[in-house]
Amino acid sequence: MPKDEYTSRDFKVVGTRPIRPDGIEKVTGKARYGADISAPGMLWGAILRSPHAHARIKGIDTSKARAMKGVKAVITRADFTHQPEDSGMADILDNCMAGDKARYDGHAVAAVAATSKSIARAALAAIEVDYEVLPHVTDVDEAMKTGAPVVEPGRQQESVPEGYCENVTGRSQYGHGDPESGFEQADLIVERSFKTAATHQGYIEPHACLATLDSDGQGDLWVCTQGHYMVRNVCAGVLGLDAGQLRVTASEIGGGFGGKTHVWMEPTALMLARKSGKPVKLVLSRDEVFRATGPTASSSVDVKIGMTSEGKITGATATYRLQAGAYPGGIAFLSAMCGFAPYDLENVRTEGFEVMTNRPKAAAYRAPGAPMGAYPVESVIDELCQKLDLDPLETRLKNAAREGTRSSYGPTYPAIGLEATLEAAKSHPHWSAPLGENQGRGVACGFWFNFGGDTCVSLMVNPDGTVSLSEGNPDIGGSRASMTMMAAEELGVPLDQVRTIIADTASLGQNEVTDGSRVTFAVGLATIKAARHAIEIMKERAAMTWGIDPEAVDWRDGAAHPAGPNAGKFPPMTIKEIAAIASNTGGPIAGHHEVNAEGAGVSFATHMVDTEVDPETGAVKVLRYTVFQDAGKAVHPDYVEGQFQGGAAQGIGWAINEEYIYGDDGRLQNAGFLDYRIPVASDLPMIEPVILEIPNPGHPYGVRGVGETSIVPPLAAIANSVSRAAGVRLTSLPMSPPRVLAALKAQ
Amino acid sequence: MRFETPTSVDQAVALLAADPEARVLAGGTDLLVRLRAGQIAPSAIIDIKRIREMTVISQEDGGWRIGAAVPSAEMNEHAALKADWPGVVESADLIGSTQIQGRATLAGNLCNASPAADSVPAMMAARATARIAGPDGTRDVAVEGIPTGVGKTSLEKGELVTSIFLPAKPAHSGDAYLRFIPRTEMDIAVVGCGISLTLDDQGKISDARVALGAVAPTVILSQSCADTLIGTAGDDAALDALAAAASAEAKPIDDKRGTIAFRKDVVGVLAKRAAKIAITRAGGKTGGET
Amino acid sequence: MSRIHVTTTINGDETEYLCEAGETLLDVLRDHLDMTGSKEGCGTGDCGACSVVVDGRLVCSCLMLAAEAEGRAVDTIEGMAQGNQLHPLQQKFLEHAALQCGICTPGILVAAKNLLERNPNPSEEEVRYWLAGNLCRCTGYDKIIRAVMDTAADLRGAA
Amino acid sequence: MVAVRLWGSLAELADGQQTVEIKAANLRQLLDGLARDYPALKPQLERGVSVSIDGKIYNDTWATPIEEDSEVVLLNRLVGG
Repeated sequence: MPKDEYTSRDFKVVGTRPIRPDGIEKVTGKARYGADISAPGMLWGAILRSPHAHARIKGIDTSKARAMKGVKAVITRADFTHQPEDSGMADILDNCMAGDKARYDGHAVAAVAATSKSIARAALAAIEVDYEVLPHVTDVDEAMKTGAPVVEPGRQQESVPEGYCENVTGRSQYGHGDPESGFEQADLIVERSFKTAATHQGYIEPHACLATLDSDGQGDLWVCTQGHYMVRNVCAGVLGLDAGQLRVTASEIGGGFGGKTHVWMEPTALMLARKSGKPVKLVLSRDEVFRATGPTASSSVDVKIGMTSEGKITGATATYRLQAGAYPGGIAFLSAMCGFAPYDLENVRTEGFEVMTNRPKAAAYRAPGAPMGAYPVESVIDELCQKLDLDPLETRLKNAAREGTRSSYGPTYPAIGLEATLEAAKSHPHWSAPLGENQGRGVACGFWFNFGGDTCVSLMVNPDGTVSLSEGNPDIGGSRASMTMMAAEELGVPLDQVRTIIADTASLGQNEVTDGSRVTFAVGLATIKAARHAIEIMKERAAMTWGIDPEAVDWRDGAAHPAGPNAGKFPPMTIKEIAAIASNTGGPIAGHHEVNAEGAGVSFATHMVDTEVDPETGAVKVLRYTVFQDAGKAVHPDYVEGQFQGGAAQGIGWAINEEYIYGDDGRLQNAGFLDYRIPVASDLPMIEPVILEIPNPGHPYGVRGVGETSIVPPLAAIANSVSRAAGVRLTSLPMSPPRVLAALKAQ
Repeated sequence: MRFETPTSVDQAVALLAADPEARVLAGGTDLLVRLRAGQIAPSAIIDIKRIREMTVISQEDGGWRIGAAVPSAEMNEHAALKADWPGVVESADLIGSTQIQGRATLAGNLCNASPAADSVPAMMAARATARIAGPDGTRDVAVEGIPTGVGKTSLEKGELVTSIFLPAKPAHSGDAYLRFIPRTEMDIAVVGCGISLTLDDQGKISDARVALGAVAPTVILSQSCADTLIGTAGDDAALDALAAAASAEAKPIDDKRGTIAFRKDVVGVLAKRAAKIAITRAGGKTGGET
Repeated sequence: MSRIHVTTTINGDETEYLCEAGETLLDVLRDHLDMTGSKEGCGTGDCGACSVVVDGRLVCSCLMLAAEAEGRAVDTIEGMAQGNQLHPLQQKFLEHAALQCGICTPGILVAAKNLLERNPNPSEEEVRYWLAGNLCRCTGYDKIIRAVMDTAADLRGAA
Repeated sequence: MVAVRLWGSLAELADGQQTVEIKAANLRQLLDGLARDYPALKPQLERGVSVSIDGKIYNDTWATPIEEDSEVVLLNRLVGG
């Protein structure tokens, strides 16, 4: 295939908008999600959680719970006798079930399995835990101070210079040139500090699983997750099982956004199943989801940017401090990499600090680190534009990264789509629409890497010529549709001749989790390659039938054709005809492809938003929103648009109302959808998606991941819009009404 | 826990009187949340929705009697009630989502005794009364007499609210309720304000009731706020005075939903805006408004 | 623990079950009757994923005790399609790609159907406020609102 | 020899050099060479890195070829959501 087939190819299926293949079961309530299946003899699991932010566990008395009728198993950390060697696995185990101390409000300390939900709940209430409450710290800046309560000593990496509090576990720096000399060339320098609150992914489906685990080490797990292979590997590692003995099946998944790329409670369910000898269903409550599954990090950031009066950025620095929660790790390095990534800068330096706090372990959330990377940078650029009386889109174009630009995180860019998004924004009617009183328009850019990773796909040609496609990544937002389309495109068969399923861990090789916007790119790539593999086999079978050389067979429109007049005169053999004689020509026909798909293309977006600020109450209303993003090639444009709209909506929530609120006691005060305020339908306008297609050379169809970039620009776009509407620069998220009103009054 | 379904008020009173740990279930939108969270563990749930008289809206003495089991959605669909007391009906219509409105009741909102209850300031402004049935018979109490603190009421053992009465709407009067929430729906009021007022023949305000929600442990019925309006035509100066009085009267706290400063500011803003709506509904004109 | 015997009508079928006093209608639908189309996203009436219609009124089944359903008529997502014939809303949701993960979809469909039965010609604002109690985290609501509006227009045209 | 650019805090562990020269024709040789010549980098290499080769990011594939004039940049191991 020519390398530029995505530009020359006349797509028949890709780029159309068919109804998704899993649609009917999802609109009729038949689709089975994490909590939707049961097993004969099943027990109900429940988890007891720490009410303290930081406490030594001196003892746990489970005798009363164990004595209760209907209680079949009670477990604590003592039941997890396998001690993982790998520190990452050990941390996951400790997070699933606290060891010597509870590290955050909501940390699991014990669990039960009982014959009914109500008995399980009553049993939890009968467990007595003897806590010694320890000093705690939940704020990232407080946690960095010397003398702050240390969450866990001895976890500092070699990258952290001496003198930092032990809560600071990691540090990274990126950039090039000399920002100080860059600042000297600037006509104006703006330096500001910003804060963003921790936000939760807010998927509507709480974590749920159904586990069995027998004394012979064989187990089955049905679970809602973004990666059932990851769940298998982690559960095996944590419990000391053989991965091959544990089969994990991914249920339908009710949203994840990164929050279901981690293991939070599945080992607990397996341990309850092992101890009780029964299947155990474990479903978290919404309260537990908020308290004990990871939100993203809160951040505290300092940014300094110098600009000439013509709008050229001469120097730029940023320091990111992100809270990682109760275990080492963190994503400040990603903020440090992504913040200035849209720009072509001579002098730039960023630094990221990973900081432990007494909060749940921070988890991935859609382009992790990138939104809080972009927000302070894009805010300061906007302020510079305001003060220098410059057009914010032209100024971004003037500094925009393009092919050949050395990025702020190091590598030189290949062909990228940032300028295209800015140009599209400039010429869109939204940009020139009039604004009313107390209204403002904000723009911001965003960047995300996109990933590939381990991927397996199997494509079976059935005896009747229909096709079964097995992939190993849960369908979180329409990916079955995309895979079915790519397989149909490649094979040249109608869409309804292909059915795609998500295989369990015993049916297909290792697959990386559904993350990093990798699925349409990497699984799509493997699907195309698996189809091509099957086509090669079918060409061989046709060649054998015709008695010619396989090289002399072409594949088009779902059939084998003689390649030319020299190949001989044979009527085409359709996939159906080839399949019908498969037993006679060598046996079943199946293509497959296994790959670590590296080299995914980076992605850029520009967002534009109008808001209105009520000057008397500080309330912010989003009036109009437009997303401009490069999709490489939109396989199913409806679902690409959906990713743009969904990311923007989550960004709007993050910008205006969502936040983890901790009390002085270190406890989470708003562990529910009532006071953790994600946008409701009446909060939002229509969100206009503008798809740009700058092909990714790393994919046969030019596909780029699209799932994550859309959450990167909204924080800043809205902050810029609100700041312009209010006439005062907002530097702290969320821009909730009390904050906006206070800023207005302080003017 | 038992589940009881009395079909008469007397049965309900008897059940309640016999079991101090029993709880009344009307719409259940607060009760079930607390039950599930383990905050309460009643010995019995007494569902009042099978008591016919508690499920109807009826006219009485020119006013409206609303059964304690009537969901707010039903009030919103009642054109005549809405025409008389739009502020009260709107306040009930603001409680939670469509789904919540299908269940939540005025009486439940009142007896839950939250200072942020949306319908309570509107009912207070409207001079609503609650009819209480108990072992000693029935009594009518002004709505402001029911909540005594956060989650606490003046109801005695064996008593329950059977209905809310909204009196006959005076001529040239209007009511309004506004609340502030961070989103457009689904939130608990950060601040609320209910106002009911009556105009005289000259278009001056002859009577006014102003109630402030979520700015004290119980809803404040503010005479000082009412005084800023009475005798005026609701001009800008009067409305500014009302806003200042409301802010002064508010004794809020800092919590996850708002700050003291924010609540004190915004209660004034809402009072002003609610007063304008009430004046317009009463047939008057407000300063600067057309 | 003594259980309560309840006789009710679900999607037109007379149904009997035994429940604990503290069990919600959602608990019974999901755990006892195997009707898992109604989802529990919060258990506190804040997400709408468990929306059902009881005697014509839209409610959260997580905020109603199962025992309260005695003698009532309950409609759930499982009763929305007539056999193989999807309800027009279900069809439009598919055509508009108004779902991504699909967990909120049953509740939103139940709520939207109840809206259109009351108001065949809702404005965009009315649809948005009616559905404010149904959280969706994937779509930003755009395609959902369009699907509901489009269904309403079609049904008006057909009427 | 291939010139490998290190991020700031890694450079501190490589005697302050922003760029180090490693003899390598593929990714595996590059990672092995870095660990051999700059042992202080080992903990980070073991935790995982991503490597940008001529603008494309690779995580694992040992056989990924590297040319003498390739642009090679070491990055923190990327994670997604």
